[in-house]
Amino acid sequence: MNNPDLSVNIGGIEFKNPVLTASGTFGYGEEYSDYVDLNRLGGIVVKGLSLEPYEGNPPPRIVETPAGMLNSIGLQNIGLNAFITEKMPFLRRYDTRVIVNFFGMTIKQYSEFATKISDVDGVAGLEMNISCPNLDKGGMIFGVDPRLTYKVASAVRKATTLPLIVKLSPNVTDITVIARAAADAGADAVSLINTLLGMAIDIDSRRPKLANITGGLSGPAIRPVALRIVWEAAKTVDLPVIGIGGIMTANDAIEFMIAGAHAVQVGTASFVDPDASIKIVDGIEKYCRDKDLTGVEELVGSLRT
Amino acid sequence: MNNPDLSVNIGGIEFKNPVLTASGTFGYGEEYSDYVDLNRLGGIVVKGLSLEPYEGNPPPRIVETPAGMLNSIGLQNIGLNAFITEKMPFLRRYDTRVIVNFFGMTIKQYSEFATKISDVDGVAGLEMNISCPNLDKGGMIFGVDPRLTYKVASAVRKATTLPLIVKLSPNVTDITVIARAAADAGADAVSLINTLLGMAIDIDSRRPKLANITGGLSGPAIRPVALRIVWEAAKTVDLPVIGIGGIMTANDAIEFMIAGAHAVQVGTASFVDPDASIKIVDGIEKYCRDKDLTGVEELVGSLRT
Amino acid sequence: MQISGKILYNKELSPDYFRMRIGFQDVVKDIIPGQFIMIRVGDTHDPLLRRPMGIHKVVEDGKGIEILYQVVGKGTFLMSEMRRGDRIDLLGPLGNGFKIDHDMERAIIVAGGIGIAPMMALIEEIKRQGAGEKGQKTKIKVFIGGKTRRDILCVDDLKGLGADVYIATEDGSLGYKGVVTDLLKESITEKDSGFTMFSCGPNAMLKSTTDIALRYNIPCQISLDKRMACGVGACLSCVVKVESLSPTPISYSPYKCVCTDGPVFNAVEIVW
Amino acid sequence: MQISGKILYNKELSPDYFRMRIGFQDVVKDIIPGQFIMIRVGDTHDPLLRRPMGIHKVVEDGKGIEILYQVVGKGTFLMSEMRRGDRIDLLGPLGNGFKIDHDMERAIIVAGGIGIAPMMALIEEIKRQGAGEKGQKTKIKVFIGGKTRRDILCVDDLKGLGADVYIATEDGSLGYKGVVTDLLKESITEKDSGFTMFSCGPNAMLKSTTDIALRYNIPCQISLDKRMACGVGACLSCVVKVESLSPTPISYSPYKCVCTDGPVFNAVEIVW
Ligand SMILES: Cc1cc2nc3c(=O)[nH]c(=O)nc-3n(C[C@H](O)[C@H](O)[C@H](O)COP(=O)(O)OP(=O)(O)OC[C@H]3O[C@@H](n4cnc5c(N)ncnc54)[C@H](O)[C@@H]3O)c2cc1C
Ligand SMILES: Cc1cc2nc3c(=O)[nH]c(=O)nc-3n(C[C@H](O)[C@H](O)[C@H](O)COP(=O)(O)OP(=O)(O)OC[C@H]3O[C@@H](n4cnc5c(N)ncnc54)[C@H](O)[C@@H]3O)c2cc1C
Ligand SMILES: Cc1cc2nc3c(=O)[nH]c(=O)nc-3n(C[C@H](O)[C@H](O)[C@H](O)COP(=O)(O)O)c2cc1C
Ligand SMILES: Cc1cc2nc3c(=O)[nH]c(=O)nc-3n(C[C@H](O)[C@H](O)[C@H](O)COP(=O)(O)O)c2cc1C
Ligand code: FES
Ligand code: FES
Repeated sequence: MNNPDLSVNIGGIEFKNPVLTASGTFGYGEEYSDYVDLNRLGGIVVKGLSLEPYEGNPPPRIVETPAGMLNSIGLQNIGLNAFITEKMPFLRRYDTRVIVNFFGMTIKQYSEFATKISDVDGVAGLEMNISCPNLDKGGMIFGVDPRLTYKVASAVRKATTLPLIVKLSPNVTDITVIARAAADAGADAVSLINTLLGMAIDIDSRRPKLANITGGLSGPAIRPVALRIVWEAAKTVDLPVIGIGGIMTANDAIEFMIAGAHAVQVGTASFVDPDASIKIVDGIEKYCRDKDLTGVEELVGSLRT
Repeated sequence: MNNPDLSVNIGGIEFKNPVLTASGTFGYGEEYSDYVDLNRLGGIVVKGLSLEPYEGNPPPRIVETPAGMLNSIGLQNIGLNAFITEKMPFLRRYDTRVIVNFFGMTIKQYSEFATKISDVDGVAGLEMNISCPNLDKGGMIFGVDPRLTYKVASAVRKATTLPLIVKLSPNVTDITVIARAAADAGADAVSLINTLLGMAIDIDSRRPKLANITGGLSGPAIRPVALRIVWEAAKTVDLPVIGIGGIMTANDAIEFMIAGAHAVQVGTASFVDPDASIKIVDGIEKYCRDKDLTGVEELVGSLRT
Repeated sequence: MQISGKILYNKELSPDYFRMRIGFQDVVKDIIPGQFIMIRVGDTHDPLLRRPMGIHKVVEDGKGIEILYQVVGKGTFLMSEMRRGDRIDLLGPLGNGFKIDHDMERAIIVAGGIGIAPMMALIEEIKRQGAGEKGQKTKIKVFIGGKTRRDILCVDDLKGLGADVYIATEDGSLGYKGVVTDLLKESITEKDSGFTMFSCGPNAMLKSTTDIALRYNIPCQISLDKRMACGVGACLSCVVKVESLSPTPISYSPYKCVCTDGPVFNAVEIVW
Repeated sequence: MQISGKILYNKELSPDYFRMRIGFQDVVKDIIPGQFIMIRVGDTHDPLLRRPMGIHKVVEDGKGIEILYQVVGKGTFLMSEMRRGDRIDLLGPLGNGFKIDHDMERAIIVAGGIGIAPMMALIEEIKRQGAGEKGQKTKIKVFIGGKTRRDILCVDDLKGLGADVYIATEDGSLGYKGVVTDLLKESITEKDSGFTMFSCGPNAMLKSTTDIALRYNIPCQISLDKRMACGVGACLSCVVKVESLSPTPISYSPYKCVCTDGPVFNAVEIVW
């Protein structure tokens, strides 16, 4: 019986396996450390950070939907400094890759964050979230406009030598132009998808169920859409792609890899089953073994159309 | 006890209630006539038609997904002539509004269809589906480009005096620009959403589960996204909006009306329960009565934000 | 018809195979063997769609039916959890069943695995309609195949109906070792050409069966299995490519719907 | 901790109210009243998320627990269908429970509807820890309210623990007619200021209770109910706005997580 090689290299980061936890769904790692052996994860993408602490949206912040959930957390986070002093020491104790997810409201905030995080010991790479409103542009979302995507990604690229993953929004007509803009700006990888924009209404009060009116849809409901977008992006750009969206089981993860993802992130599934990511690692290994693959890289983009 | 007025007027079409069956999910009405009293429906939107019969995509054409389904029927239909001679006589026997959903591969095909259907007795209105590839533009989808949307809708507008509903695709960055283009072209209403583009892979064979590779996602999974898009469109254009997407129950339908829809279409729900649309009519009536509304129009756009 | 039936029993016959008996309030008339029902497996949206199931047996002239099913995924798992007394929501009877010649004298039935399900109803109907009083003159040979002996169902019932039963298992754990169509090929000869053939099972088996039928020029009806959403001809999910035997009615399409034009087809019609 | 428990019983107490007893393989130590668990209600993705449920009772020093729940939607309906012997997957014990003063002499408990659920565990713990040997000196008054008599649960159990029980129903079908906080307002006087108050129930009730506690300067702990996704502080769904009592640790946010900072809070902390 062969021992399949689960490791993947993405933009110079060597992951022991292709399963990462998705930003915002796994806190800063610590929250789940009683439930999950963090050492077994390919990587942890921490809750989205900003230069300063950020208070997020008022509650209610979540609604369950059929096979999914809407969230409007609004990027609440403790800020860069608290992260470095309170959270990184804990994370450094583990043998897993720490990816810092971050955002800004201006291009300057993005690049400043990237500069400041670059010296921090134990950070394997950055994932920039461009699904947030751009204050300079009257609240338009960075990630839906290829020029803005290019601009902000270029600025971050100049600010850091850390491997740079750009996390893309699915709420666009054509993911390939956005993915290309990220590639042109010098990103090392793209990760996708972030949540789909959605909404729910309480018909008794006739009010939105989320205080913020709209929120991001995640969970198995969005998987077919995520898979299609990942496939489109992977066909288009020459960068490694990280697949995200509704991945609950190893089978789901394998679908994304066959569609072209080099790695996956597990989000909402951790709420349902804290151990989901570990089960996915085990399931991928079993699949490779059953199919007699020497390693997961053989799977990547192997879709037969 | 008051008797709420369920009727709605959309672009001059008087519907006895705001519940229509969605195109492609209710055949030509006949298929469900043993299960549903068609007279109780606000309207029937027939399977998308083209000038000539159209064979659609090879099977497999559907996959079930969490709380949803993907389809790649590919617009198989019997063509305009067969519809007029074989299906319309049946539909004319019922006291419900018949809306003809149609598509073309060129602008000329669209306007020709509209011209030809205009004399047909018993057709209350047209719903043009612009989510299909445009042969003149190398397969680009009409409905994702505001200029193309405007162009094709204008051409149809000139070709017919029948009430014209433009059915919009959700696979766009900004629905409001597309909805405005339809309004500018002289549409009487917009209906939305059509399906979200998705995909699924069989991990054993590493082949797509649909012969066509990608397909359209429908069902409750997409409801939060549909509701958000309907809300955005209804806020933006001065036309009546018909809400579609994952509506399974009266509560769901009421959410869409509160968000700004004048009417709704029930799609995938009919597969699960042929009677779903009738239960929705009854449920809306009960809600209006319980809430002491004089009619459903009071609900439309009554969201309190 | 949409029917709210009541589960009279739901029992495991062999690992993962269940037989469920459903009782109706009112008698359902004129059920034809080969027809199917669409079952709602629960109130949840996951799984979302109804599941198609062949009618295995008509109980007391339509006061109920039996289905025979294999647990293969979420939907059939939920079915297996249903209990006596539970209500079950179904659409049916749907589709076109098998066509039985009034004085058919000989029938060959070829079934793979759970494909035996609709064949019981067929055989009972042949017994009722076939040649001779009570169809006793109709000779019935049943070829039944599966992976292992555990996939071979209903043998006693078949024998009880007077059928000759030929069994094949891929692992040889029961009967002939190999696929059932190889057994069929070995057993059939030119003189069998007076037979009518009926078949239900996996696609590959149906194709081989069709090839054999064509070779010996035996009329053959096969029951197809396609993913379905509506079951009533409205969604066009379940299509199969057909040869245009009859020109006009389907001239606009090379496809037929398994749910309404089938599930039983004349084997020669299908484009594999 | 993620625990696979076994359902020992699951019975309906009054329409839509159930009590479930869950047994554990290993003893779960140090469960604090007011803590909760996150229950997985099924394998389907609809409903998707776990359901938070207060710990109603600790059984045999941690060999199991009981929960008391009301069927209000899909998830609790699925719970009500679970049967003795079924496995149930839960996370817990989670959150911060009630703080009990070692020699607390008098306690007022205010519960609305299903809000009584965690209060049983609290009272039992008070009995264990309160003033006097076996807490018998701790005087416990329980104010319990509901829409109708059918929403008033556990009265006999409460009396069995020696508590004075005051009942209010909105329709007057049992006890005082009106909301429980009005009954509380009428019953409470300045001299009650030696009490500690504990409350769980709908938001409006908690707010009124807090107002009363503030007026009479009675220390008050309330257990909040917010929609949750993770239950472990990772997702930030369950936040509640708080006054900054202590400056530094939460200086970056006006919010606290109900799942990890609560569900029990000092009432004065909450911004309503
Ligand atoms: C006309 C007809 C008659 C049938 N009769 C029987 C019968 O008598 N006994 C029996 O055990 N099975 C029968 N089947 C197959 C049965 O419908 C599937 O096994 C069942 O739908 C699987 O559901 P699942 O949720 O357990 O599996 P999943 O794999 O989870 O199903 C996922 C989706 O695929 C569809 N699907 C999966 N497998 C099949 C299949 N083989 N055929 C059609 N759709 C499928 C399901 O309906 C569902 O939409 C019949 C199928 C058809 C079309
Ligand atoms: C810490 C805590 C302890 C609780 N203890 C108990 C208890 O002991 N007994 C009991 O009956 N109930 C308790 N609840 C409330 C219980 O969690 C909800 O009634 C339950 O989640 C409803 O699920 P449903 O699927 O039946 O309803 P649905 O309305 O279908 O649920 C939809 C979604 O909303 C959430 N939700 C709905 N109502 C509530 C609510 N009141 N609080 C939190 N989330 C909600 C669900 O978790 C789910 O995500 C507690 C809640 C919390 C936060
Ligand atoms: C509660 C919650 C919070 C999230 N916060 C962030 C975030 O801070 N930054 C980010 O880039 N993505 C965030 N996401 C998006 C997820 O990382 C992921 O892209 C998305 O949920 C889709 O994956 P899933 O379906 O597996 O959850 C969040 C998602 C959820 C559900
Ligand atoms: C099987 C199937 C076929 C469809 N065919 C058409 C079509 O021919 N024309 C069209 O405009 N929309 C078509 N649709 C889209 C539906 O009309 C509807 O917009 C979509 O399914 C979302 O609604 P639902 O979630 O209620 O199903 C089809 C949908 C399904 C599921
Ligand atoms: S299943 Fe819908 S047409 Fe056959
Ligand atoms: S429920 Fe996730 S942080 Fe509280």
